[in-house]
Amino acid sequence: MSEKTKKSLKIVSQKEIGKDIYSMWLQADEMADAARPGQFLSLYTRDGSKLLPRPISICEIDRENRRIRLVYRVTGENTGTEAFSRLHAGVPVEVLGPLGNGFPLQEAEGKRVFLMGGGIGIPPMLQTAKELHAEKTAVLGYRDELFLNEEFENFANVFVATEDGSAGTKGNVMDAIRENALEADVIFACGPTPMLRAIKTFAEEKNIPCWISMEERMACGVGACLACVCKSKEVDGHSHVHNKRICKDGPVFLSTEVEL
Amino acid sequence: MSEKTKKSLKIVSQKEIGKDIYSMWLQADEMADAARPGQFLSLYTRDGSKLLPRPISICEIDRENRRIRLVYRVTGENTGTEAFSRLHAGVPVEVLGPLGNGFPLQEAEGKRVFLMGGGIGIPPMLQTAKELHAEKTAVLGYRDELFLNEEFENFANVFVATEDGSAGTKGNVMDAIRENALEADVIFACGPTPMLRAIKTFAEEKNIPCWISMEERMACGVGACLACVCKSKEVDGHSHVHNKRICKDGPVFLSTEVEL
Amino acid sequence: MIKTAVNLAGVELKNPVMTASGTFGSGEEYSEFVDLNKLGAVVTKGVANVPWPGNPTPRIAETSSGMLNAIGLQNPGIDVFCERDIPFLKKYDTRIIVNVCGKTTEDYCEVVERLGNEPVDLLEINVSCPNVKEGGIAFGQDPKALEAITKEVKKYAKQPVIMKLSPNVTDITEMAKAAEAGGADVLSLINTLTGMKIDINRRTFALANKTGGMSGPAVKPVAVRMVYQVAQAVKLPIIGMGGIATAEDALEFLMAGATAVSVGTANFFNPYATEEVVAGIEEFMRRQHVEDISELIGAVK
Amino acid sequence: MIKTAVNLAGVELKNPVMTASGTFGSGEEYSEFVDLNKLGAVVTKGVANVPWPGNPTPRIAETSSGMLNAIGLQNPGIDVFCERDIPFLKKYDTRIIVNVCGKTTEDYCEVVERLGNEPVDLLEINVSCPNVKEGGIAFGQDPKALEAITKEVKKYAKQPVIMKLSPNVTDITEMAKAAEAGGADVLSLINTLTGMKIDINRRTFALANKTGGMSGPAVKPVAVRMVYQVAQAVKLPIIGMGGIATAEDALEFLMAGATAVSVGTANFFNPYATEEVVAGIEEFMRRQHVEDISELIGAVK
Ligand SMILES: Cc1cc2nc3c(=O)[nH]c(=O)nc-3n(C[C@H](O)[C@H](O)[C@H](O)COP(=O)(O)OP(=O)(O)OC[C@H]3O[C@@H](n4cnc5c(N)ncnc54)[C@H](O)[C@@H]3O)c2cc1C
Ligand SMILES: Cc1cc2nc3c(=O)[nH]c(=O)nc-3n(C[C@H](O)[C@H](O)[C@H](O)COP(=O)(O)OP(=O)(O)OC[C@H]3O[C@@H](n4cnc5c(N)ncnc54)[C@H](O)[C@@H]3O)c2cc1C
Ligand SMILES: Cc1cc2nc3c(=O)[nH]c(=O)nc-3n(C[C@H](O)[C@H](O)[C@H](O)COP(=O)(O)O)c2cc1C
Ligand SMILES: Cc1cc2nc3c(=O)[nH]c(=O)nc-3n(C[C@H](O)[C@H](O)[C@H](O)COP(=O)(O)O)c2cc1C
Ligand code: FES
Ligand code: FES
Repeated sequence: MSEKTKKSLKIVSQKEIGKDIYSMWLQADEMADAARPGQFLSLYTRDGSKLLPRPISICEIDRENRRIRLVYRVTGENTGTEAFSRLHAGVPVEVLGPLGNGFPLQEAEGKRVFLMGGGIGIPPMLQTAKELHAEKTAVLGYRDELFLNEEFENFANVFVATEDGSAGTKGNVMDAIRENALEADVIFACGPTPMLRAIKTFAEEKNIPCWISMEERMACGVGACLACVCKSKEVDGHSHVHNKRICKDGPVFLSTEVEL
Repeated sequence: MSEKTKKSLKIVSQKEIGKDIYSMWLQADEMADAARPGQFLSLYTRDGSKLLPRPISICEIDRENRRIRLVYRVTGENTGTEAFSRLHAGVPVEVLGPLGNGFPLQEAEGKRVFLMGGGIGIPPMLQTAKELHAEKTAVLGYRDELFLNEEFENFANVFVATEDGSAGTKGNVMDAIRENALEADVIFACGPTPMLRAIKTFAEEKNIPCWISMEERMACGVGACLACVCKSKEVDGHSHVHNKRICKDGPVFLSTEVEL
Repeated sequence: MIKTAVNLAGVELKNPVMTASGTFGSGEEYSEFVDLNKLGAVVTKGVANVPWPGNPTPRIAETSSGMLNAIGLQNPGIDVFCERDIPFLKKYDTRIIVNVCGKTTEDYCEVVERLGNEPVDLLEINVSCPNVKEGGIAFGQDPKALEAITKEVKKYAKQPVIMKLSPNVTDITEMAKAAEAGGADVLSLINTLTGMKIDINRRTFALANKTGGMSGPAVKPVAVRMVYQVAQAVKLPIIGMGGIATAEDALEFLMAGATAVSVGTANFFNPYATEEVVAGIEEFMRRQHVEDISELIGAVK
Repeated sequence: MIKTAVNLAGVELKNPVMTASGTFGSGEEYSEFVDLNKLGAVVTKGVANVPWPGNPTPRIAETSSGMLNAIGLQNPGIDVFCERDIPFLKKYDTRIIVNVCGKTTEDYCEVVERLGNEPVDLLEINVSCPNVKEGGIAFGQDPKALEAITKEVKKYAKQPVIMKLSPNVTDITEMAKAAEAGGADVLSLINTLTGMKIDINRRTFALANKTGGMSGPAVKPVAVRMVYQVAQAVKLPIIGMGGIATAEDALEFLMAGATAVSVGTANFFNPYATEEVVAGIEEFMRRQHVEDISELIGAVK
């Protein structure tokens, strides 16, 4: 059998680290052993009326204590993420994982790398920063309030952009790159689609290999239901059309492979 | 507006007092002030897939601390009652109440009264025993394991029957009455339908006024949906057929009013 | 000032929120929880020409995010109804909509005619109840029968007529068009979806009636789809219902093309639901700077 | 010894539990969670004569105790399917049922004919998919069209044919009889109920396809009712599905008259669901001293 399992994991700790942004550590055991940066977990509510998974990226892995950290945003009232945010340490959560491919760290070893994150796309870049041996520049984009940025300082050179200009460059991650004349040989990025689209264009113009982590509604999380596809340039290996499954073939894709 | 409200009540304490039998105290405030013995509360789960109320009789009222005690049986796996049994002190529960009419204590004041309870029909007889000023004989029927019986000792003369003969009379409440040659002028009873049927027959033969508390599936709990009817001898006041609403016209009926 | 009033066949409702027939009695029980003056309309439980005893119990069963009911249209008959229930509702500043049931076309017409002299604002004809053997759904699943009964009822009706449609059909637009052709003034949908639950331990049906009507949040996607389809197919105003428990749910129906909405099963788990839906719609309108609710009706195409 | 084997048109399944088409791929993904050898059969995702790209995203939405999907039958086409998916499934000791989709009768027949030489045990013809414009549901909502396509498919089929029925009809028994008249060997039901969800904040449909098929526990009462009705109306064995997540759910369908059952949406929230249903049925039989599962099939009348 595989590394993927569905299990009840105990919450080790949880706290609000920004407005509606929660950080949760799970006692994940084998799931933590198997996990790689850029992969994600599917979390399930205990409310029988909310059946589908909430995919959340792995933000950090504590390999020693076999724990996984998730950082997520509560998207609204009466949502699954709101239900998670109300859980206390000691309570079990149903989790399926680890899922997806993760970032191809070997492609960036020793090189100059941008680790770009936008909003709630920032969390997966943290474990990536921790595990990647390279010359790392983290470029983090926020609307206003910062979170996690200080934790990146330990692993990378950090540049911040905020939409309201309250910290770092006023604007987005691309503005931060321009303003600071940053350069890289490889890009790893995660964030909202407009940001990924800008990064993809930038990377292709500069001819820099770039991997982006994508998002779509999911049902199975394991590649069986074909809910979570994105358009791919080449005919895909699975369905022989032009649809890659984000949950299984991704969530991380070479920017040139996919259409946004 | 009326005494009935739907509110989030905090659990003061909960413990298992028998196999699958739980005793829960709720901080009920005005609901406790308004409550009368023989009335019930509707409890709601927080699982959006289980929408309907679980009607539970009021077992005890602590008027000083404004608390209500419920004693209920967990009916199976993945049920609403199982969900309630997992809740701890301090957690809120959605409750609608107080509902129904309650026992007509004035009809029994000063008389010789049987307070008869069978199985999970025993709890409502406790507050009835506490509030009724009369010559009280509690006749309690169990399958095997006893619960609450000691608490009745403070308010009534207690006789017990068990199906397996492990305590008191072997058999049911009627056997206990016969074996101990018990007598009464009025009966108040709650329990499974076969027991109520036997009591009704007994009371009618002896010409003793008898009030029984009945059970049926409920949706609204307030008399609006007509889910919970029982057959009544006379044309009922509400629908002008022969159907009394257990939630509103009952749950306590004069035994001669209803068919079982 | 936010405008929430809507118009159903010439009858103005102060807001689009009403109760779903059969879940709210004639308003009395829930008047202990909500201020009926705040509702657009109260729709009563179905009433027939004579008292009906309804079905044996158990009449309801819980299902995932929903319930089954087979009440069987227990009702006190039109006489008691006119003496007791209408005067009760008249005390409130809300519209009165009477849901009418029957076994034959004549039954329906008798009740409708009788209501002509009563202070009732609209009539809702329930030709879609799956829980009675005769009448009810037989009319609601055949477009020709539906058109015929609509025509007949319209002959006797003094008030505008709402035809209530069953979701247990292949093509809801065909039924809507039949009702429109018959002269209906308003359509309401959906009534309940026919369902069944089996008690595997007792090896029997959970309901004495074997089948029952499914309602509650579980059915909402089917209801929204049908309201949308009907809104594209006919010109009549639509009262949307099926699983509405919150203002967000109600807004889905409005945007799908409903002019008004009914709250049914939700009353059973939240007796304050109707008032909360009214307040929630207003709040949404304020937040999204919508001045007139008509901007939302059919906003998603 | 407990006997759980059932027989579908001459094909014996070691137990009545199979997967619902489209929720289990061709078994590979979930073989990481369950032992396919333990299942009565694996039913594959619908396959067409050529690869289909499916619908734009979002393709799914969550609903109360259910979901909507509008995948649009994305599939690699019959060639890749025969080269890759059938050999994969052949490695396991389970029955292989291939779900077939198409736009025209010819499309269906082409795939069916092609599968004649493959080690496939049964064919399931999906004439009830609500998410594709042509074909699919058009055949599944008209008894004449259903009878005709059944006849046509039977001409080309070497394996027994399962016709999969749509619940989006007025009278499911009429459809069942049409399939029976056309020569179907087995019936499976229900496919998804057409539904819609609106995103009120973005004022748009939650699915790119506007409508989608509703599945999951929410639809179970409708599915059980239809299985029961069909079991009373035709002689063919029935594969029941719609909301099955536990052994208790599966037993409801068996008692209502299904010979076998499929687990669909439940895989998404419990990847171990299929195996757990198998184990749970056995446990129920032991507890209730049922020696042969046939005692349970249609036990509630
Ligand atoms: C691979 C991947 C990794 C992600 N990582 C993170 C992360 O680290 N932190 C974080 O806060 N968010 C992350 N997201 C987004 C997160 O999955 C959604 O915000 C979340 O599912 C919303 O659920 P809800 O209960 O708040 O909303 P609801 O509205 O209750 O959700 C209803 C349904 O829609 C789905 N859904 C809603 N929004 C999204 C979305 N944006 N993407 C996918 N499904 C959605 C839900 O999963 C659920 O099935 C990630 C998404 C993907 C696909
Ligand atoms: C007036 C009244 C007073 C009651 N008092 C008590 C009490 O003090 N203690 C106690 O343990 N039980 C009492 N019951 C029975 C109790 O309501 C049921 O055992 C309980 O609702 C079962 O819910 P569940 O979540 O365990 O079962 P589920 O199977 O999850 O219930 C599904 C649905 O069926 C309903 N239901 C199931 N069994 C019954 C039943 N026997 N009566 C009515 N509805 C039922 C549930 O309320 C729910 O809506 C009373 C019932 C009534 C009508
Ligand atoms: C207990 C109950 C009784 C009902 N009685 C009636 C009725 O008398 N007449 C009618 O037209 N609809 C009746 N209905 C259907 C509702 O009015 C409504 O169409 C349906 O329940 C869907 O809405 P909901 O999901 O909000 O409940 C009844 C529904 C329930 C649950
Ligand atoms: C994501 C998804 C994809 C589906 N694809 C197919 C399909 O390709 N062919 C088919 O006949 N049914 C398909 N179905 C319908 C299921 O096989 C099943 O009939 C339905 O979902 C009801 O069962 P459930 O509630 O257990 O999921 C699909 C269902 C879902 C949820
Ligand atoms: S979520 Fe099922 S294939 Fe990706
Ligand atoms: S539960 Fe609705 S009338 Fe009693």
